[in-house]
Amino acid sequence: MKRKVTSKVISQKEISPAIFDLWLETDLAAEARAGQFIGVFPKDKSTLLPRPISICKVREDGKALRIVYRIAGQGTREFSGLREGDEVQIMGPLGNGFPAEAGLGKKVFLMGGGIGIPPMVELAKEIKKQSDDNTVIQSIMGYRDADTFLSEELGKYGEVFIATEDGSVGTKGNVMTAIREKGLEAEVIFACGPMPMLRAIKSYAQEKGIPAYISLEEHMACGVGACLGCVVKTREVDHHSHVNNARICTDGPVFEAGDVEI
Amino acid sequence: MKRKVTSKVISQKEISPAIFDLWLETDLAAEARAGQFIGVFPKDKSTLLPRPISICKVREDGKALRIVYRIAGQGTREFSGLREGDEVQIMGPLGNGFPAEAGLGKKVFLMGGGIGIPPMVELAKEIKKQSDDNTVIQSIMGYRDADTFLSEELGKYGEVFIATEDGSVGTKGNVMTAIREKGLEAEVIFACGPMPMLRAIKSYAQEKGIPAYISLEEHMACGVGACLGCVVKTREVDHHSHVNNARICTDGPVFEAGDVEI
Amino acid sequence: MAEERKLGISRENHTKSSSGEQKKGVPDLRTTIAGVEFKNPVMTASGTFGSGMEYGEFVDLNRLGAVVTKGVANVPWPGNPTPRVAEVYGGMLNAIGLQNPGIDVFMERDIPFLKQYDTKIIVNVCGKSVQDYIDVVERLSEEPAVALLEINVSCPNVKEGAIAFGQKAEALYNITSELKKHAKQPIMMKLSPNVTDITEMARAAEAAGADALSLINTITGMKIDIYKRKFVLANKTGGMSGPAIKPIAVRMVYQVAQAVKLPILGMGGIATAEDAIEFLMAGASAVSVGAMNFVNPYATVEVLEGIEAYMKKYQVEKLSDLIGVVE
Amino acid sequence: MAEERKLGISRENHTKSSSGEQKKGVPDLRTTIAGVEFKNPVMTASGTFGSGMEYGEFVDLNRLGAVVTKGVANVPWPGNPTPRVAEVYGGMLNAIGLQNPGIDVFMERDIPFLKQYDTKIIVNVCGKSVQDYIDVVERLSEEPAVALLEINVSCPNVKEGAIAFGQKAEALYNITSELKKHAKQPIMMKLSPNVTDITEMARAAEAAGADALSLINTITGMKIDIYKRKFVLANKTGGMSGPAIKPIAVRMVYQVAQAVKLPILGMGGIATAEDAIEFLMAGASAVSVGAMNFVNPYATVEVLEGIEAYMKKYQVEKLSDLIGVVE
Repeated sequence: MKRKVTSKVISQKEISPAIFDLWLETDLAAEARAGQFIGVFPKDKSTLLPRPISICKVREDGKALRIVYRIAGQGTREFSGLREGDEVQIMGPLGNGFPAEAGLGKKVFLMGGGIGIPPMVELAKEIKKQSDDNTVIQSIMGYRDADTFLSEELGKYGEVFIATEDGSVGTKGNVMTAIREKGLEAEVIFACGPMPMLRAIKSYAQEKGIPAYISLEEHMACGVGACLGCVVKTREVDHHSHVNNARICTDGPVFEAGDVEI
Repeated sequence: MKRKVTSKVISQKEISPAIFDLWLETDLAAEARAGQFIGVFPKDKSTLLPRPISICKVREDGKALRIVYRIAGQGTREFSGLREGDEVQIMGPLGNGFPAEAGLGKKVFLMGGGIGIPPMVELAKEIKKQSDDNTVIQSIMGYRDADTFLSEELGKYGEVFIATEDGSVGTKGNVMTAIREKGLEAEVIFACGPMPMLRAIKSYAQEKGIPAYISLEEHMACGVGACLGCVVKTREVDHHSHVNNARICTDGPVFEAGDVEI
Repeated sequence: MAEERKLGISRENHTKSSSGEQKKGVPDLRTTIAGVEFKNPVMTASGTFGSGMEYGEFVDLNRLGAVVTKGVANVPWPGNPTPRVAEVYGGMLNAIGLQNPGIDVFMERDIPFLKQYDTKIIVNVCGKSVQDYIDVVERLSEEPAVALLEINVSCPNVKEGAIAFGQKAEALYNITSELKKHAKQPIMMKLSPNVTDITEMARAAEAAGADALSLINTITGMKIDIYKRKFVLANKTGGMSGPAIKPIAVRMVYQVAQAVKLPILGMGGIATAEDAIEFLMAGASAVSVGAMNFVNPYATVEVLEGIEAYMKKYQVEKLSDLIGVVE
Repeated sequence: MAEERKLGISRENHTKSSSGEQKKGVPDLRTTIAGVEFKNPVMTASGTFGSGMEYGEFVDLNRLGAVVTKGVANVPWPGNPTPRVAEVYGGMLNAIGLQNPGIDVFMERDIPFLKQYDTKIIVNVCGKSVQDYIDVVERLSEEPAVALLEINVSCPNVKEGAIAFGQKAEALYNITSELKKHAKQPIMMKLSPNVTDITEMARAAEAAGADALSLINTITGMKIDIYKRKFVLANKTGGMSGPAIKPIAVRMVYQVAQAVKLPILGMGGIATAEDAIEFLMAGASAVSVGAMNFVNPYATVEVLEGIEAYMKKYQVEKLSDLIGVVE
């Protein structure tokens, strides 16, 4: 069940320029799954709304969460100053999360771009945990440059292919360039990243006739489905809104690519 | 010269319920005198204006200031959480201060009420420092109850008479009751406290034909004389405003009682 | 209706009328708007609380004086393109564009959901033409569980002119008197703050027979991304809400309370019980928590508990003793 | 004047006209309002900076594009009783009531003080009757050092009706055309945000011959002390300023920039260079820092340096390349 709680900072470090790795002690972890997110509340009262940040990892004991975020404004700048022992208000777990089970026994692409990469860590972990011999995880991650944060960690769950915009590491280009260059194949795709990347993945999946579960981003206010701020156009009339709009914060953030107009 | 600077907290303790004693390291101290105040800025961006707080003491080396304040709202509540080593933005020194020299060689009343008591400490110190044998300092301090903060310290500079609203210590009543009960006399008065007390002191001084320098309070915004928010009606047309209004933050906060309509 | 209207006329009398029943020592939080009695004055601002389903996970809806629903129209509305929301200093902008499932789904799903709870239902009604409003008002007449209708004539984010009803006194007068002919429940006109003189609007609504007023709706604002050189909202402008607008809202509630006799549902940046009490003292008979639900999903109940604590501490026997007492 | 007016007409052209002289790599910060060229677009909001004397202790007045003075009337005004100011969430309320020493003292003291600095002087003119304004405007005509007159027809805190000029298009038209007959300097009408349609006011001022517009003045607000059950301000209401009102101000500047051709001095809650650039992109030719001077006495210069840094970082050659570019 969603709750707003006070969590305690276990640790925080800057793992790449302006990208922070924050572990929070909270029992919300017990209910959290890959692809879900939490709302993190700034302390300063001039910035009121929760910052939606996807869950990067859930500690085995269900008592701690990890988020990896980039400084994008006043709120995240404030978070970057959090130190061990500090308290921070969070709300969650929010959203539907990735259907990890859809990856079992299959050749799976985990595709992440930039700050869309963190949720792939927990997803890789969940798929790996339940996987059988037929399950093959291949992570294709797109970065700006040589700061390939989390790529090593993803290596623990399967082969990792890196694409960088400046070509400093791996394939020069984006994740699509990488799968073509390496001639990679999959039966199901899980992806999170910038919209152009998700659009490319959607058309690629359609062309290959495979499912693609993509995690969407949008300006959010309430984060719990009440304000209708963060909607995405849907192919079919949505069960809740009764118009062609689904709420990214609650019906998503993960959608099967074919179900949404992006 | 007035400046806004970052000061470092040397120490803070709660010396009486909701009353805090804060020492700040700042070179503004070198220019500060009794009766002047500083503007203290909250960190939270929802509370923007500086909180005017009078100077309780200036360290001999001119490198530290002491303020004693009561929690009166969100800003002062935030200040009460400051710990050694924390930084806080302050502006000052502000205002004209007390004309300590007017007390030399005279029988002096220092009269303080509640949170108007703190500035009397530095004033007592300044008068005492320059005083000759003919200078007699008598402090008459009014409190709500037995929490007679700073009274002991004032004892170092002269005799202290206490009045408490509940009669738990000294004279039951206010500072005026105390001087009548004790039959005290003075040639000059310096006072800071609530308006009813200052009004009583003004009429007492007029009746005795002695000067009374009183420190006034008012809602302030800029604190430097620009916004004209904190004015007091004056007997004569004011030199600056050219109307019968003086700016408490710059022409005051200390006025000769006869010059202001209170 | 006539009887309800009469009761609704004085902000001071109607709570008294029933407060006798309350037991000693316990503050009487009941309040009345247009003859409808609410167990307490804490409600939700339309559009910030859906129909209660989402926040029911956080707060016990039975605690609320009323749930004011998201605006509902005669047919489903898709609303505006995204981005629809943006944060601003001390608040937010929204340009949802009144996305709603339409009155049919609302009657089948949202009303039955709310009927499960011991709280009053206030339905916010929106439309693009007077007939749209009439259609919704008439459908709602079938539903006795709906206590009050809040007529949204002040949404700044809908092109089709709904806002025009809220910014021209004559237009407000016309739609109000028209809806009074069709409404079974008392109607509460929601006023726009984007006007030169809010009292002129309030008087027009009162003259046209409105039973109550709610204010303020959001204030039109804009945010620009200086790095993209673009409007942050797809709609360019959005309605501003949050603590930043509270002083403007309190001022308007006071002005309206001075100008008309209608009971007022006050809102605009309420985050705490102190904020709510400010609105009550300015003349509101009840208050709505809006954007702050997003910041603190427990805000409604905390505001309610804070009001009760204030009344106990300062020995205020009944809520009506706080309404409009500022001097 | 005619020539100045013509130059003033397009927000895009006049800065270009002279930017050629600037040396390469250094952004050209110059801007022009009604034919008056300013070395940079950072000014002070009337009433927050006195005549510069007080803040001269904190900032080098020579750095400013202009000092916009506290409002001055034909005779000294005592202003309102205290409390005159109150803090609100993200801003403040003020009800100073335009206390000022009168035009005589102003001419003898304030103008000579400002003449010592290499900055333009914009005098804010207030009055209670059209004749009051005319008297001040005529006195100021004697002083060539005064570059521009800002006509305050929108102070919400003066009973005598000054605000009426700013809330009724016809009244604004009349006083504007009347003052144009007497003013030697170009006149900039300061618009009130407390209106239904700011563009209607802007058009009225333009039609009456105004040379420029400044906006927004403060928004009327109220604060209640719930423990004393009293208004915090002696005047009950006050003008709200500070970061909290910025989105409303940016929206109005944009709307006005779309509606008229007059150059705009934009203000309302500017605290940082990012804020200032938002106003420029919305269509302002220059910006004023107001209440934030109280929070950060160095704000004006920091905003200026921030704009220059932004222009360098994003290779913006001249300020006019930022004005009104939002899409």
